[in-house]
Formats: sequence, C-alpha cells, structure tokens
Amino acid sequence: MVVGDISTGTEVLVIGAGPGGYVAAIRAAQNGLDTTLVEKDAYGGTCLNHGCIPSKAFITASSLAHEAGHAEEMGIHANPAVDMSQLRNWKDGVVDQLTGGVEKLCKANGVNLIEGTARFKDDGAVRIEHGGEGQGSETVEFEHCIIATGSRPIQVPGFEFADDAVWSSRDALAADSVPDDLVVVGAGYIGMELSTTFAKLGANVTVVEMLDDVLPGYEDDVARVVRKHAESLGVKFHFGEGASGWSPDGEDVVVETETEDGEISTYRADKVLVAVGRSPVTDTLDIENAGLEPNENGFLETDDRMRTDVEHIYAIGDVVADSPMLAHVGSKEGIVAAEHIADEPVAYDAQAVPAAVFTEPEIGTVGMTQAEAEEAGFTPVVGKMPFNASGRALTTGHTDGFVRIVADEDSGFILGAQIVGPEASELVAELALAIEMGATLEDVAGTIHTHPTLAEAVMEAAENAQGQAIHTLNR
Amino acid sequence: MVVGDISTGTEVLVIGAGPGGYVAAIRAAQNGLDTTLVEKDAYGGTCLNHGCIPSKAFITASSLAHEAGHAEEMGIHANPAVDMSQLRNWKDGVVDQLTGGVEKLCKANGVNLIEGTARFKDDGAVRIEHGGEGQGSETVEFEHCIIATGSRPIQVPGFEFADDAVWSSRDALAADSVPDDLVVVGAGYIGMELSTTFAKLGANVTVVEMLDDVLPGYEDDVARVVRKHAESLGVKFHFGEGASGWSPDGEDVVVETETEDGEISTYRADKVLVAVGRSPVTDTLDIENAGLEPNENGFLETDDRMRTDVEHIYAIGDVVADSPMLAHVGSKEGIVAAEHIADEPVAYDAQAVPAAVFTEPEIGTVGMTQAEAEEAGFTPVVGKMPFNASGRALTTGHTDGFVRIVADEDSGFILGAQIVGPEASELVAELALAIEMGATLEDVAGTIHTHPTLAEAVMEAAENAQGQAIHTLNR
Amino acid sequence: TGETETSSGRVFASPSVRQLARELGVDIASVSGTGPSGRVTESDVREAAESDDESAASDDGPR
Ligand SMILES: Cc1cc2nc3c(=O)[nH]c(=O)nc-3n(C[C@H](O)[C@H](O)[C@H](O)COP(=O)(O)OP(=O)(O)OC[C@H]3O[C@@H](n4cnc5c(N)ncnc54)[C@H](O)[C@@H]3O)c2cc1C
Ligand SMILES: Cc1cc2nc3c(=O)[nH]c(=O)nc-3n(C[C@H](O)[C@H](O)[C@H](O)COP(=O)(O)OP(=O)(O)OC[C@H]3O[C@@H](n4cnc5c(N)ncnc54)[C@H](O)[C@@H]3O)c2cc1C
Repeated sequence: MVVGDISTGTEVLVIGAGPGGYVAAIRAAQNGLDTTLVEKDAYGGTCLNHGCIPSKAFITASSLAHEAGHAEEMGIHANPAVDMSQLRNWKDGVVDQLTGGVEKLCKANGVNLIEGTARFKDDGAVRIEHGGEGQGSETVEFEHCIIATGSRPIQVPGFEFADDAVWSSRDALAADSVPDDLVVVGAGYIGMELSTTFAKLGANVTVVEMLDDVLPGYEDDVARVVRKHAESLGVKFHFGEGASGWSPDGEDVVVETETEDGEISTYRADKVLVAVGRSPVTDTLDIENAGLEPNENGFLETDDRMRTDVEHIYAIGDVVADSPMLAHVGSKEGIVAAEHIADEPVAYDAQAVPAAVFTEPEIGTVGMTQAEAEEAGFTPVVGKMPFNASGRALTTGHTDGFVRIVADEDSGFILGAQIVGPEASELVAELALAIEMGATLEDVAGTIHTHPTLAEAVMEAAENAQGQAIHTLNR
Repeated sequence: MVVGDISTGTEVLVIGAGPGGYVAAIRAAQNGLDTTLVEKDAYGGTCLNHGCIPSKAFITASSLAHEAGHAEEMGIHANPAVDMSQLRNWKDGVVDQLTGGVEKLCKANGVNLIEGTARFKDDGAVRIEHGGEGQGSETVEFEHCIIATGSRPIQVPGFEFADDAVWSSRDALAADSVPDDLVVVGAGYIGMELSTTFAKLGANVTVVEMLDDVLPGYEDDVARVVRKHAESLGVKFHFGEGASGWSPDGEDVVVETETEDGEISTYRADKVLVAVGRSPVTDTLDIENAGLEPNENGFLETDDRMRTDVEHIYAIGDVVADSPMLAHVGSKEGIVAAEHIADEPVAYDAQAVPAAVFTEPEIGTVGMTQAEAEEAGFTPVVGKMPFNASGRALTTGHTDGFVRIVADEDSGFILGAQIVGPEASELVAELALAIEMGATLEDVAGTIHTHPTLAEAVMEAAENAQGQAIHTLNR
Repeated sequence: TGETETSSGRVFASPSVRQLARELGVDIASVSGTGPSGRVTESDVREAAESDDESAASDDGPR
C-alpha cells in the first residue's frame, strides 16, 4: 500500500470491484490495456460478499435441512438441527474462497489493484483515500474510467440499519442465530428469498408489503406458486401495508404498519428485516467534478456502449439507469465497456436477459411475457408444461410450477419464457440461448432432451405451443 | 377386454408401450391416424416401471438422506434413517402416477389400447394373446406397424435372475431392504447409478468389472470424477475381473471372479446385482413371419425414417441397431416413425444426442469428444471450466467436476460437450440446443447467463475455448 | 412427398431449417450457408429450392 500522495497514470481505471467492475477490469487487461481497479471494501462487491453468494449459501443449507426433515413420505426420518454459527462459518468460507479467487484472477490477468475510496478530481483523475489512519491517499490519472460503484439498500424512514433490531439483507446474511419471530418489510425477490430461508430455519416469518402480492413485476400465476409455497412453510403475508415505524419492547421490536386508508397494525418480532429495494451509489464520488450528473434517482444514463455523457467515462452495473440491477447484467456491461475501450466493435445488444429468484420453487424468466409480446406488436402463441406432468420432477418430489414459452405465432420465433419450479434458474439458460439464436418453437421441440430431466419440460412447452405436446394435453 | 378371436384393422399398430411406443402412438393419433397400441405388461415400459423413473426416485431419496447426514460443515446435524418399505411405496406411487398418466394421455389422444402379447402372423397382421387364462386372443391387421418392444437385461452365465440372491436392476429397484453387503457386476451406467445409491443407503458395495475403469465409453477424466466420488462413499472396485459364478453360503452368497490370467477371487455378500447391459427383445415376436431378420445381436436395422427392410414396418427404441439405448432416443425415433407414416417430411437427423448418468456427480454429454472431433476431420479447440471456480457450485457444496466444450477452431461451431458435476443432466440441454442450432462459441459466450448458476460454467467453458474466460485462467 | 436423404455428415443448420429443406425437397448438404460461420439459414434453403426445381418445392407447402 502506498503512503503519501503520489500520482500515477492508467489507461483504464475501474472504480468498484463487484461483478461489474472486476469483470470489466479483467477483460480490459485481457485486451492488453493497462488497467487499475480500485475497491474500498472487499473484492466481489455486494454480490459476493453480501448478496448473491451468501444468500444462496444460506438457501442451500436451509433447504437441505428443511427437506430432509420433511421427507417422511420418501421414507426419510431425520430431525435436522442447524447450528447457525457453523453455517455462517461455512458461508464465510465460501465467500472468502470466491473473493480470494477474484483477487487472484485480477492479478493473474495483470490488473493493478488499489485498496481505497475513489473520488473524482476532474474528468481525468481520481483521488484515492486509502483505508485506515495514516494510510494516505494517491491520485490516479486515467484515459478511460469505468464507474462500477454498485448500490446500497434503501432505508425506510424510521428504520435505521444502525439499530441492532433492524436488519438489512446484509445483516440477515451475517446472522449467527435464527430469530424466533421475524418481520420482513418488502416482498420483492430479496425479501422473499430471505423469508423462505428463515422460515425453513425455523423462524416465524411475517411479511408486510405495500403492494397486493409478492414479487411485483412477475406475472400473477408465477408469483402465486411462490406465495403458496411460502405460506405452506408458515410465512404470513400482509399486503397493502406500509411499514411506518417500530419501537423496542424489552428485547422485542414492535413493527407498525399502515394501510392506504390509515389503518394501523402492529407485529411483534425479534428482528425486522427491511428489504424494499436498492439505490445506486453515485453520491459519494464527487461525480460532478467529472462533469456527470446522475438522474433524479441517482442512476447514470449510458448509451449501448456503456458510455456516460462524458464519452471516456463509462458506467456499468447497478449504477446504470434503465438496466436491471443484477450481477450478470453488470458483468455483461463490464465486458462491453472494456471491449469498447479496446476498440472492439461491441455493443450491449442482449435480446434476452435472464433473471432468477431463488425462492422455493425457483423462478427463471427471460425475454417477453405474453402481455409484453402483445404490446410489442407480436401475435403471441403460448405453450405450457406443468411440472406435475414431468417424470423427473415427480422423482425429486418437487412438482409445483410450470414452464411457459411465449413465441411469435407466424414465425415461431421464441420471444420469452417464464419458469417457476425446481431448478428454474438453470433451465432458463437454454431459453436465453434460444432467444439469442433466434430459435423457433420447432427448433426447441426438435432438439432431443435427455430423459428424465426437468429440461424436457422446456421441450414439452414448445411442443404444447405447437399443439403437439406428448405429456400434457394440447390447447 | 375381448374374449375369443376376432379380427380388427388399424392404420398404425404399435407394439410395446415404452417411451418409444407410447410416444409414437400418441403422435400418430395426433396426426389423425387410426392407431392401436398393444402392451403385454405395463404402460411406460422399462423406463417408467423398472428403469429411468424408479432409479431416479431411489437416487433422489438416497442422496437427500446421505447429504443431510454429511453436512456438518454447513452446520446441519442430522442422522437420517431410511425406511426402505416407505421409500419403495413412494417410488411405486410416482411410477403409478406416471404410468396412469401415460394411459390417460393415450386415450385422450384417441389411441386404442390393447393389453396382450403380440406376435406377427405375417407382414400385415399380428395375433395378440391376452393376459390370464381364458382371456383369449385376437388378430389385428395393420397398414403400418411400429416395433417398440424394448430390451431386457443380459444374463451372465451362471447368474439366473430367477434366484433370490441374484438381482437384476429391476429387482434392485423393487428392494424393500438394504443389503448389508452388495456385489455389483458391471460398472456401466446402471451399475454405477445403483452402486452409489445403495452405498448411500448404507450398503457395503463391491463392484467387479471386466474392463479397467468405470463407465466404459466415457473419457478417463470424466469417469475418474465419478469413480473417486464412489470410492469416497466406500464403494470398492475390482477391475479386470469377470464374474464367473456364485454359490450360496447359508444366507449369504459368495461371488467368484476371474481375471484374464485365470486368477480367482471371491466376494461374500447378501445379494449380487448383475448389470452388464441389455439386449433387444426381438426373439419373442415371430418376427420372421413379417419377413424381418434381426442382426446377429438381435437388433433391427432401420433407415433414418426408422423403416426396417420391410418398408411399412418401423422399429424404434432399444430394438434399433446402432442407436443408443436411451429413452429419449426411443421417443424421438417414435416421433419420426409416426410422422413419417403421416406423410410428414421428417427424418431422424439429430446432430446431437444428449445422454446423462445420474451418479454423483452426474454426467451429461452431447455430441463429439475432442478425439471424435479429430477423427471426423475437425481441428478442435477445447474450453473447460471447473466447478470449483463456480460461485453457484460452491454455494451448493458440490464442486467436483467440470464443463468441457469442444468446438471447431476455424468456424467456432460447437461440436460437443462433456459435463461432469452437479445438475450435469440439466446443463447439457443448453449445449444440445447449441449444437442443433449450429451455434458458435461466440454465441454461447455472448448469451447472458444468470448469476449465480451452474449454467454460467457453460458460458465460461465457451469463453475459455476462446481464450477469454473471466473465472478461470486461459490456456 | 418431397423427401431427400439426409446427408450423414454434420450439418450446421437449425432443426427447423433442416425440416424446411426436406419439405422443399432440398438436399441441405449441398446448400452453401450465408449465416454466421457458414451456417445454413432459412433463406439459403428457400433460395436453393427456387433455383433448383419448382415442382419439388410445390410438392409440400409450408405447414
Ligand atoms: C441479498 C442480495 C441477494 C442478491 N442476489 C442476487 C442474485 O441472486 N443474482 C443477481 O444477479 N443479483 C443478485 N443481487 C444483486 C447483485 O448483488 C448486484 O446486482 C450486483 O452486486 C451489482 O454489481 P456491481 O458491480 O454493479 O456493484 P456491487 O456489487 O455493489 O459492487 C460495487 C463495489 O464498489 C465499491 N465502491 C463503491 N464506491 C466506491 C468508491 N468510491 N471507491 C472504491 N470502491 C467503491 C463497493 O465497495 C463495492 O465493492 C443480490 C443483492 C442482494 C443484496
Ligand atoms: C435401471 C435402468 C435405468 C435406466 N435409466 C435410464 C435413464 O436415466 N435415461 C434413459 O434415457 N434411459 C434409461 N434406461 C434405459 C431405458 O429404460 C430404455 O432405453 C427405454 O425404456 C427403451 O424404451 P423402449 O420403448 O424401446 O422399450 P421399453 O421401455 O423396454 O418398452 C418395451 C415395452 O414393450 C413391451 N413388449 C415387449 N414385447 C411385447 C410384445 N410381444 N407384445 C406386447 N408388448 C411387448 C414390454 O412389456 C415393454 O413394456 C434405464 C434402464 C434401466 C434398466
């Protein structure tokens, strides 16, 4: 680490080492560019340290324990106990392995790593403050800069994450015990993933959500499968209620909610987890010194090469306006930015961005819904295969949900898919490729799918859209 | 059921209601053909009743119990007990649901169902003997016939399946207790799936195999991952030994093996499971009456429309020569036969036939290996992504194995893939579609893959082949 | 019914394009592709059908 204020130069400066930034830095270096990556906290960003990875580790373990404890029907008799501090250690080990890997990969590809907090001096240099006391700071001049500073959880007024009783998703994923009673504010994907996880770990979970269903943005029949399953795990839902405040009561918290009509309810719990969304980190960068102005919600507008209004400054990942706040989107944007700087003829032109929710069952979606296809002027034809008609699903004991494929009736081109069910996050990959390749229903239906697999349901849904399904009745 | 001998006619007669036959019958009926399906035993054939489905049900349950009992590292403390008769009941319930479903789907599509054993009278008619005493028989005349009579396990001389102590795979899948000691003869995919299953259920398993590794036909580095894992479950392997006989010893059996050099070994066990392959059922059909002659191994040769030498008689599924004995291949062949009879311009022209082995970890392969690509005259380029560099794999605790993609260096066309690792059976679906579509490495690498998923490893393997992987070092 | 024998070699064309080739009586192995890396596309097959033989193409209309 450098002490004192020296000034260095780099071709590409990447600010933030999340899945946007580290991928951009590696690809820039692979393209022969002199690349510097600055990170103030931990390699891997939110995703590896406090998001995707720790949440999935918790989900795996809670699901395994819960499933093994509820498989009498299969002849399995177990009464699993979960030691949360051991679980947390295992999860930390997984995170450490991955973040250590990111650091190694950066170095192996020749990326210069700097630890510290970057702020713009002007549109050609940042000042980087190093960590602790007396670590000093340095100035780095850049030819190109990629802003990849990510996002932070939105605070609900009255709910300070600094308070012990109020959890952000990050706090929940650092828990070393399971609260007896947990109130979750927000039924978006993070709220739902964590609600089911803690319910499986034995907590009594109550979810309050201002809107009238779980998983806003997903179709009703998709959301319903997840809500029903959560209810069967004992999760209680209160829709149309906004969290308005909380008060301590001994060791407990009492969370107050209010409906639109001003009706008040209260819920007692050990902890309250607030998961109502995330906002971009663009307010701690002195970004105006670079000549940039975020939009009213703090996001940065870019073109399809990820350039901001200041042409040699790029933005990728969660800070980008009108782009889903997802790790893989950030990584793709990072690749586009890096290759564009390296003069490759790239663009962010993804036809289909898959997204997954790791609830039980999982959700995997890509491309257009039927309604979106209609809006876009297509005449959609839709095919569906319920998992309860899938041999593989039956042999796993997980038969809730379905695969739905939306295609253009005339051409047969696949436009989108909605999957809710076992391994939906994996199954959606085939359909993302199908959409990117311009595949038709006939292409997917005509491709041999291994028996017995869940992926056969993708083929069957395509066949169903053609009126030719074997394992489900056709429309 | 019809008593006495009457004669009826049908446009399409399908013999055998396995995944070949019932799919062919349904598709023929969907194409408006008057279709009759005759089955002597149970709808769904080997696959649903004694193969794919029951084996996967056993694998699910044994894996869940074993995994939950070995997850202290994740903080899960459980000591699961498996009640085999309950497990068997659950498995039977799954099978019944699926076979009942097949029967319903046949009827709903208008297929005429006949229970009985068919034998050819000539090349235009079969005689069908109905089940029990006095059920009589009938003659059915056909315009087209599809032979889908499947296969049966090969018996090793000296090992009669009729004996209580000698198990076929079917007997193993009907077990209602776990033998303390089990000898498995044959380390092909069925032997390996069942060895790991019984090892997880607590049996001491010894595998004897004539060849020098598990899973003949798979590449060494693929087979090795599965063998190592089986060894870690306590399975003992003896290669280069053929089973030469067995003798009872009280309640026990003593299995004798012999090496090429005549060296004899003996293994004591409660049961011996013989799984050395399957042979086609073409010898109980009076097939010569139809003017057909199977090849020396009993298989029927067909063209790419699944026609035998007698043009209006088709063969599909396990009876077909030079075609992998897999359920999904039979189903595809059934669709080709049915559509060809319906005058559709089809052919069996699959560029890529995926196959899976449901061991731990799973194997999923499709298309060419590197060696096969070389033989075929391509200059292959190969990309690999180990699962221990996959975030999703780490969060599931299953990090053995890899994704390998074989492509043509010049064009980038994907030629094949070998996956060994978690969910390999599902992951291979994307690559089967890729091959069928004529996708290139760039197509797969350029398609956004959801984070964190195992499917990302497919993308990374493609990137690795391009020398552009992010999460693994490039060649 | 407008059939052609499928070539035994590797064909870089999607299942629907191969099916179209059979429908139109085109031997896909003899069509040179204009798609990425020489992939045979739907329009390649339709063009081949037109330049080839009108009658073969009219045998089996599109489904
Ligand atoms: C609980 C949870 C679960 C999630 N699950 C998923 C999932 O399953 N799949 C998915 O796709 N997404 C998931 N996400 C979202 C995902 O984490 C984000 O989309 C992703 O991390 C965004 O990547 P990024 O690179 O834009 O930013 P981040 O990952 O947020 O990284 C930004 C980095 O920049 C650093 N930084 C910020 N300012 C500065 C500065 N001035 N100087 C130096 N460094 C700075 C930060 O310390 C941080 O490390 C989840 C999020 C949460 C909270
Ligand atoms: C333990 C095991 C596990 C397996 N796992 C898998 C797997 O995971 N994936 C996979 O793809 N494959 C698997 N297979 C192989 C798969 O079962 C076969 O490839 C598949 O069943 C073949 O289908 P088929 O329709 O050709 O014949 P079958 O399924 O064998 O069906 C033939 C049917 O014809 C009937 N029949 C026979 N003769 C007559 C007659 N004269 N008159 C009337 N009916 C008759 C039989 O009763 C039978 O029902 C497995 C096999 C076994 C044994």
